[in-house]
Amino acid sequence: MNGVLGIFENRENLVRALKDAQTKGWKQLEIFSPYPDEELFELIDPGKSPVRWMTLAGTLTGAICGLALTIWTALQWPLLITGGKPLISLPPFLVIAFELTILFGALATVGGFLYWGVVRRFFRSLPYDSRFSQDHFGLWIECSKDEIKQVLSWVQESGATEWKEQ
Amino acid sequence: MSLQESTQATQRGNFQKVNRDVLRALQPGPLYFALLGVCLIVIAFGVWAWSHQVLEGLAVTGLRHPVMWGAYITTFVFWVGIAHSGTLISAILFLFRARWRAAISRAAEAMTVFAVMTAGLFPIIHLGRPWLFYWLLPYPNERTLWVNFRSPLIWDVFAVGTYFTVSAMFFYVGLVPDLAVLRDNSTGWKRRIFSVASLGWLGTGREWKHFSSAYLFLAALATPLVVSVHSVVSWDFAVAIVPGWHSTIFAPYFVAGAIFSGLAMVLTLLIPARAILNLKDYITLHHLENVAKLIIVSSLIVSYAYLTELFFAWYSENPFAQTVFLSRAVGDFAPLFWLMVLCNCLAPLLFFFRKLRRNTGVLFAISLLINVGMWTERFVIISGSLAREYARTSWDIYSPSWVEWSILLASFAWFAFWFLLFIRHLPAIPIAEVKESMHRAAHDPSSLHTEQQT
Amino acid sequence: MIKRRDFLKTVGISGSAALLDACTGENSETLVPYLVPPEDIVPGVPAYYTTSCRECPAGCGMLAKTREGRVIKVEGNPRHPIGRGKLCIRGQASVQSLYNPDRFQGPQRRNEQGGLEPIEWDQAKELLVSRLNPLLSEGASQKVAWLGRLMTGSMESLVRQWLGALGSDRLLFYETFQYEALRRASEIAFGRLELPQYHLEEAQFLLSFGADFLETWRSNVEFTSAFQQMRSSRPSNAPDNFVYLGNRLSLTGSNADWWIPLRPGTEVQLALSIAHSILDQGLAVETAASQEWVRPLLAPYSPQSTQESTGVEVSTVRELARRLCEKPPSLALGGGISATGEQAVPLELAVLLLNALAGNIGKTVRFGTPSVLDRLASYQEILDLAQEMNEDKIQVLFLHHGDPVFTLPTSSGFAQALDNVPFVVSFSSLPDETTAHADLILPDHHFLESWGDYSPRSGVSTIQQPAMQPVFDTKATADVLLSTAQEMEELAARFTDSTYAERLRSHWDATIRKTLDEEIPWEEFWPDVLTRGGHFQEQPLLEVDLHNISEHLQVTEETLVGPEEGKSLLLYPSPYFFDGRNVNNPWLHEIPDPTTQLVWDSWVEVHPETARELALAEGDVVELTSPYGSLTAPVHLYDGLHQDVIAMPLGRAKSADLRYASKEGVNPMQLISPEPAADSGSVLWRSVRVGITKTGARHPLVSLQSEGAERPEDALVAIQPVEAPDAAQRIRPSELEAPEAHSQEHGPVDYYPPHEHPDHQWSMVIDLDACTGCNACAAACYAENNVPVVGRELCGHGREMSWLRIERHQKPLIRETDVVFTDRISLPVLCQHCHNAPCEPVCPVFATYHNPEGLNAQVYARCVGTRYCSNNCPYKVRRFNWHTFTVPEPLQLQLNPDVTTRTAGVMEKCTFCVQRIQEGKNRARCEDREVGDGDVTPACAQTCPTDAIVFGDLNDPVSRVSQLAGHPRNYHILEQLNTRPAVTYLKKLVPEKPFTEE
Amino acid sequence: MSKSLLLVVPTVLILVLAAGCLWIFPQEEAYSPDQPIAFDHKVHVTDFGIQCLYCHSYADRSPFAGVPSVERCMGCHLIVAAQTEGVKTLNGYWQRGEPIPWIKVNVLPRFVHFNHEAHVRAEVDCAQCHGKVENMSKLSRVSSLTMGWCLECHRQEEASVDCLTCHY
Repeated sequence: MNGVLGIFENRENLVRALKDAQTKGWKQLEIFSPYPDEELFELIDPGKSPVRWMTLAGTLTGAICGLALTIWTALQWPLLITGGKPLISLPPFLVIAFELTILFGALATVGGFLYWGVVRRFFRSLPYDSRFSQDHFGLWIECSKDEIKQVLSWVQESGATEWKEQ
Repeated sequence: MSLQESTQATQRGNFQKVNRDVLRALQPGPLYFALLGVCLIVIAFGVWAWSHQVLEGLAVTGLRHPVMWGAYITTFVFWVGIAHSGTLISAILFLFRARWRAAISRAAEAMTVFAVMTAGLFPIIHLGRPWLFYWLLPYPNERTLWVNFRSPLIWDVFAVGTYFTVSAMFFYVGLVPDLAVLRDNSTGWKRRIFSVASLGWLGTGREWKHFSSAYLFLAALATPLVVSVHSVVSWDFAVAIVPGWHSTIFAPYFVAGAIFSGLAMVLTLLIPARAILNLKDYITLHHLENVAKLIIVSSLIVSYAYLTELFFAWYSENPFAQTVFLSRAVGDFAPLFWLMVLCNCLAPLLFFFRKLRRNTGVLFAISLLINVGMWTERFVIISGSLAREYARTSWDIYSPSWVEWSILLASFAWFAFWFLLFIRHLPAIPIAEVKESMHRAAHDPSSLHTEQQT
Repeated sequence: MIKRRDFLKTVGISGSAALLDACTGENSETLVPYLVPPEDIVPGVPAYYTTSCRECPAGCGMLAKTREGRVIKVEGNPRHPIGRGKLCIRGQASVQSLYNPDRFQGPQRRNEQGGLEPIEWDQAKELLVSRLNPLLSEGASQKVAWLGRLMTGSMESLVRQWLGALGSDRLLFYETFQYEALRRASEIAFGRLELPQYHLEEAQFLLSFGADFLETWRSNVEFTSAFQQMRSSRPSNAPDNFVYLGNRLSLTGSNADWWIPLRPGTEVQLALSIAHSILDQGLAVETAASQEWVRPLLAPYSPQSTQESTGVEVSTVRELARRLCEKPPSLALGGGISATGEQAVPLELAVLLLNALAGNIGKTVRFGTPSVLDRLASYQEILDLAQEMNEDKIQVLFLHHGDPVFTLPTSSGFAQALDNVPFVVSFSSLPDETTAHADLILPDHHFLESWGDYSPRSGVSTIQQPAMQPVFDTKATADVLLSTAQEMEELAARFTDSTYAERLRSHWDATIRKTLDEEIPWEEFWPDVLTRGGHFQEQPLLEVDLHNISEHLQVTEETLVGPEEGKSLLLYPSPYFFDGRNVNNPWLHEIPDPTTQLVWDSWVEVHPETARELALAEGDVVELTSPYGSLTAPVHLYDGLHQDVIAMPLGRAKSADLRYASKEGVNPMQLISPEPAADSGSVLWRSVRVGITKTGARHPLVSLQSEGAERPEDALVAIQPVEAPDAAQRIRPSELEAPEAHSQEHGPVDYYPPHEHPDHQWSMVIDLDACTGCNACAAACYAENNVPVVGRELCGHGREMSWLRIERHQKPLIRETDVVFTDRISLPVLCQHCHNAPCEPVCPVFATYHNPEGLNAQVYARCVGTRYCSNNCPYKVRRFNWHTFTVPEPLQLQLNPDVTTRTAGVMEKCTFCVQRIQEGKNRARCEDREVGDGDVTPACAQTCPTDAIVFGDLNDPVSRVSQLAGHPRNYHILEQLNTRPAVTYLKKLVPEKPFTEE
Repeated sequence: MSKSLLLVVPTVLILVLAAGCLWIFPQEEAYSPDQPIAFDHKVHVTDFGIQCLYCHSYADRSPFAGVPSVERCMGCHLIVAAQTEGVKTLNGYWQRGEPIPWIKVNVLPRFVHFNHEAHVRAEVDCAQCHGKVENMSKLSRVSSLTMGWCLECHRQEEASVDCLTCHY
C-alpha cells in the first residue's frame, strides 16, 4: 500500500491541505489527530458511525434474552411457588430484562467500536508518527506507485512540516 | 495572522505540557509506596478475619436474631453508592455537555470501577455458606434448579454485575487514546503492553469517529443503568415487609444518597491526589467547587427524604413504622441517627458559603463527614429497622464485632489499593479530552464562558 | 439379642453419621450389619415400647420410640390412665437423663484419698458381700437401712425380702415434696390416712391455696388434662372459674383468672372466713352445716374480723363463698409447698371443711384410691433414721436414687449422719451431693434401660420395659441385689430367680393375673400387659363422713425465725427441674422458665417494690442470710409476688460437677429450718425470714423474651396501640357473638388467586384458652427435630435455636384491689407456614418455597445463608445456624435419624414435623388407604397435655382442624399483614366483669 | 503481534469456558471399592439364583434395604464352600463375633431421605438403580445417584418432585 504522509504542526494547515487534496480528487485520504474533533472528521468521512446500529441490536437482544431466561427457568420447575405469587411474575422479571438490555447493549456497542474502529484498521497498514498522540496532525494520501512523485511535491507545498512516503 | 500564529503556538505548548504533566504524575514517590504497603497489610488482616469467620461460622460477627443483616450489607450499599457519582460525572454530565467534568472524569470512572469491585465482595462475605455463592448465578446444572428471579438478591446479582461490566468497558474505551500516548512515550516491554492495551491506536479520523459514537452510546446506556442499580439495591429493602424498609420512596431516596456519598468520595480522593500528583492546573478549585455545588443539591434531596420517611410514619399511624422511627429518633439508635443528620443534612449546608466551598481543607473535612454519615445512614436503616420488627418479644440490639470492623476497614484498603495502582500506571486525567476542551476554549470563547458557569 | 459391643458399634455409626456435615457428598462409610439380627428391630423402622416415666412420682405411662435399638424419643402412652398419651416437659426431656454425658459410666469405689475410682462389677459385688457377710454372721438386726425413691410391686417385694434376709425392715421411701399435712388432715377429718383423689374435670369452680397442680403438685400431667376439661366445659358468659390464692403467682397461678396475693401465714384464716361466709349466706350443704361443732368453730372468723390480717375485702370473701357453692360441685385445693409451714395441717383441714360445706366430698374429692405418695416416709422418720445413723446403729445404708443431702434442710445434719455410717452404698446414676458421701456406687440403669413395675395409685400397675441396651456399664439394682444374694451362702437359697425379669413376671402372675375375676391364660395376659403398658382397673368409691375437727384446728400466728426486717422466704419446686433430679438435662435449661422467661441460671425473685427499697436491679447478686445459713444468688424482679415475700426456685443449680447445672444460688435448702412440723412431721418449707444484702457483684440473667416496655422509645410507643403478636389475643364473652370475630371471612382480598392444594392442606389450630404455657411442646420439638442447644452465652447473644417458643404476655399486675386479674396469655409461636409467606420470594435459590401441601418448605441442602428470609419473617420464627452445633457423647445417640442435622450457615425452622407427614403418608400408601385425621401428629401437638395444639388436613372436611377453622374465637397473629398463615389461634376467653359485682 | 492477539484471546476464552462446563458436569466413573470379603454377587444371584430380598430382607418393609447379618451368611456357609478363601474370612468374623465392615457402594448424602420400601412397592426394579448386579463379580456403582438422575425417573414416572419428598 503506497502513499504519502504529511505531518502538520497545527490544525489550520491540515484543514487547508485536506480541502485542497479533496479538490485534487484523491479519494483514499486519512487524517491523524491527537484529540477528537468533529468538524475535522466531517471533512474526511461524512455520515454517522454504524456503531449505533450495534447498540440497537444489542439492547433488543438483551431485552428478549432477559424475558426468555426468567420465564423459561421458571417453567423448568412449576412447583416452586413463592410467597403466593404466580409462577411467571412479570414485574420482577422485567428488572432482569432491563439489566440484560443494558448489558447486551453496552457489549454490542463496544463490539461495534472494536470492529469498525480497530479490526477494520488492522487490514490497512497506515504509517504513524508518535507525535500524533501529542500535538501534531497528519494527512495520509494513498496513491499508486507512479503518482507518488506528484503527490509528494504537492504535500511539500501544502504546509506540512515533514513528509514520509512509502 | 500573527495573533493566530501565537495562539497556535501556545496551544501546541499546552498540548505538550499536558502530556508532560500527566506522564510526570506517573512517577511515584516514597509516600506512594508507603501507602501501598499499608493497604496490603490491612487487606491481609481483613482476609484473615474473614477466613476466621468462614471456619467458625457467623457467630463471630455481632449478628443475632433478629438482626440478620448488619455491617456487611451496610458496607455493600455504601460502596455501590460510592460508585454512582463516578458514572454521574463521566456519563450523565457528559450527556449534559458539562465540559468542566473532563478533567475529573477519568478519576471518577476509575473510582466507579473499584468501588463496584469492592461492593461486589460483600454479599459473598456475608453469606452463611460463602463457598456456595455461585448458586446465585443462573447456570445450567443437572438438578435443573435455577435461581429465584423474584428475589431482590438476584436482581442485585444482575444489576451489580451489569454495572461492573459496563463501567469497566466505559472506563477502558475512554482510556484507549491515552494508552496510545503512554505507548508513544514508553519503551521496551512497557511499550509492548501499552500498544496491545491501546489496540494499536493511531488517532485516525475514522477511529476517532467510531470512538466518539461508542463513547456517547455507552454514556447513554450507563445513565439509566446507574439509576436502576441503586433502585435495585434499595428494593432489597423496599420490597421486604420490614417496617422502616417497606417504603415507596426508597428508590429515588437511595439514588440521591448514592450520588451524594459518591460526590463526597470524589472530593476525598481528588483533593489529596491533585496535591500529590500536582495536577492542580487540571483539577482546579473550579472543579472542586462544582462538585461541592452538586453535593449541596443531593444533600438537600436526602434530607427531604429523611423528613418524608418520618412524616409517613407519623401520618400513616402505622404503629410498627412509628416504633421504628421513634427508636431511631429517641431510642437506642438516636446517637447514630443524629450523627447521620449532622453529617448528611447540616454539614453540607456550609457549602452555601463560597469561601468555604473554595477552601480545600473544608471541602476535604466535610467530604469525610459525609462518608461517615452515609455509612451510618445505611446502618441505621438496615440494622435499626431489623432490631425493631413486628415481634417485639424478639427485639434485640446489634453492634458489629471486631471481625466486621476489620473487614470494613480492609474494604477501604482494598479500594485504596486499586486506586493507587491506577494513578501510578494510568493517566489520571483524560489527555485527549483535556486537549479537546483546550481546543474548544481556543476556538470559541463561548464554551470557555459556559465552563465558568456550569 | 445383639451383643452390647456390636449394638454400640451400630448405633455409634448411625449416631455419628447423623452429625456428619450435611454438605459431604462422596464419603466412604461402612455398613455394619448385625451379627445376629434382633427379631424386633427392623433398621429404619421405629419400634415402640410401653414403659413408665420415673422422672417424678406421678408415674405417667410412657411410650419409648426406638430406632436401630436406641431410644430417640419418648411420648405418653395413650392407653395409660395417667397421662393418657401426654407427657410434661420433664418426661419429654428424660431421654437426656438416659444419654446424659455425666452419668456414672460404671461402678465406683471411694478410695483412701477420698476420691471415687472406677472398679469392675465383680470387685464391686465382692466389696458389698464382704461388708454384708459379717452382719449376717453376727445375726444383727436393723443394722441395714434402705432410703430411696418410691417402689411398688415386684421391686418393693424384692427389696423388702432382701432387707429382711439381712435382718432389717428399715425401708424408707423418700421424696423431696411430701403431702404429709394433707394425709394427716384427711385422717382427722375423714378417718382416712390417705391423699384424697381430686377430680378437677367435674368441678364448676376451682379455688387453689397455693397448690401448683399444673407444675409439680402430685400428678401434674393428669391434673393439667383434667383442668383443661374443666375449663373447656365452663360457660362462655362466665369464663372465670379458677381463683388462685397464694403469695407467689406460679405458672398454675397465672393460669387462674383471678389471683388473690395473700399475706403469708393468713391462708387458714381466709379459708375459715370463706367457710364462715358460706354458712352466713346459708349456702352450705345440710349434712356438713348441721354438725353442731361447725358454727362455734367458725364463729371467730367472720370476714370482717379476718380482713385486717388477710387483707382480703369482705365482699371478696363473700363472692368466693358464693362461687364455691352456687354451682356444685366445686373444688378447693390446699397447700402447695408455698403454703407449707406450721399451719399446714390446719390449712388442709380448713380446705377440706370448705369442700365438705360446698358438698364436694365424694364428687370432686374422693377417697378409697390410695396413692403411692401415701407411703412416703415423713421428714420426721428420716430424721429418726439420721439419729440412728449418728448413734452408729446403722452399719450399711443403701441409697436408691433421690438426693437427700441436697433436698433435705442442710442444717438437719443428714450429711454428717451419712458420714457416720461405716458403709454407704448408692445406686444413683448421676453424681450429686449425696453420692459425694457414698463409699460404693453401683449405678442403676436408667428406667428406659431396665425392667420394672410401678403403681402410682391403687388400680394402676404400670409395667416398665427396657427399651434399649444400657448405654453405659451400669446394672439394674434389682439384678445387683439378686446376684449378690446368690453370692452369699446364707441368702442364695432364698433368691432363686436368675434374673429380675423372671421375678417380675412371676410376681405379676401371682399378684395380678391370679387375682383377676375371670381366668386369663398367661400367654394372653402378658403380651396384653406389655402392649397396654400395664394393668388398670377402676377403684370403688369410698363413702366417708366428716369428723369433728375443731380441736385440731388451732389457728396460731405463724412464727418465722430470722431478722425482723427480712422477707419471708418462699422456696418453690422448679417447674422444669422438680427438686433438681434432672438439673443436668440441657433442654430444660435452654427452654425459658414459664413464669420468668429466664434460661440457664438460678435466681431469687424479688418484688419490684422491695427492690426499690433495697436499691436492687435485675442481675444484682445478693446474699441471703437466715439463722441457718446463707447463699448468694442473682436477683430477678418479679411482680407476681406478695410484697412480704421473696421466692427462690429449688433445683436449677447444684454444686455437684455437672456440666449443665448452674453454679449460682445453690442450695436454698441451707436457709430453711431443720425443725419438722409438730403436727405432721413434714419439712417446714415456709419457716424463715431472710435478710437481703447487696454484694455489689453482678450476674446478668438471660431472658429470651425482650420486655419491650423497658426501653425508652417503647414508653412513647406505649401511647400508641402497638400491635405486637399479643394483639387481640383476648376475647370477651360479649364479643363472641360479634361477626368480625371470624378472621377468615373479613381478610383482605388478594391480588393473586389462592394456592391450590390438591392432596392435602396441612394446618394447625392453637387454642390460647387451653395453653397453660407448660412448654412440654417445646421440649418435644427439641427431641423430635434435633434442635441444637447453644448454651447460656449464645442465648445471651440471641442465638437460641428453638423452633417453637411460648411467649408470655402479661401486663404488669395492677394491685388496686385485693383481687388481681392475672391476664396472662401463653402464646406458642412457631413457623406460621403462611400461604403468602414473606420469607419465600426473597430467597434467591428457592431454599424456601410453598409446597403443594401448604407447607412452608425449608431445604437445608439448598440454603446458602443470605438470612433474608429471617429478616422478612414478621413472626421471627426462623433460626440460623451460627455454628455447627454438636453435642457431647453419648447425647448424639438421641438424634432423630429421620431429620437432617443442620450445619453452620444454614437457616432452619419449624417444618410441621414433615418427617412425620412423610411417614404418615407412606404408611397410608403402603396400607392402600387415604391419610386420615390423626395419622399425622407433630411432636408438639402429640404431647400437649391440654390438646391446645390441633393439627390436620383442611382438605379433609371431618378433620378436627376443619371443624375448628370457623370457630368464633379464631384469629391470625399479625393478621393485617395478610400473610395467610396455616396456623390459626383461638383467642383466650377472659372475664368481662370485675371479680366482685358490688 | 497485535493481529495475532485477535486470534489468541478468543481461543483462550473458549478453552476456559469448556473447562468450566466440565467442572459443572463432572464425569461419573464407576465407584467400586475393595470389600473386606471379596463377595461375588454373580455367583450368588446368577449361579445359585438367590433373590435380592433373601439377603437384603428389609428392602420391602423399611427405608433401608439392609445388609445380611453374619448369621444369615453362616446359615449357608457353615456347609457350602466352607473352604474357600472368602468364607474362611467370613468364618473368622463369625468366630470373633464381629460384624463385617462392608464398604458402602451406593452412598447418598446425609440430607437425602431415600425410602427403599416406597420404591419396591412402586415396583421399581432393583436393577434400575443398582444395575445388573447379577453380572457383577465385584460390586460397583452404576448410577450417579445425583439429584438430576433421581429427577429424571421421578419426572418420567410422574412421581413427586416436591423438594420435601427427599429433603427434610
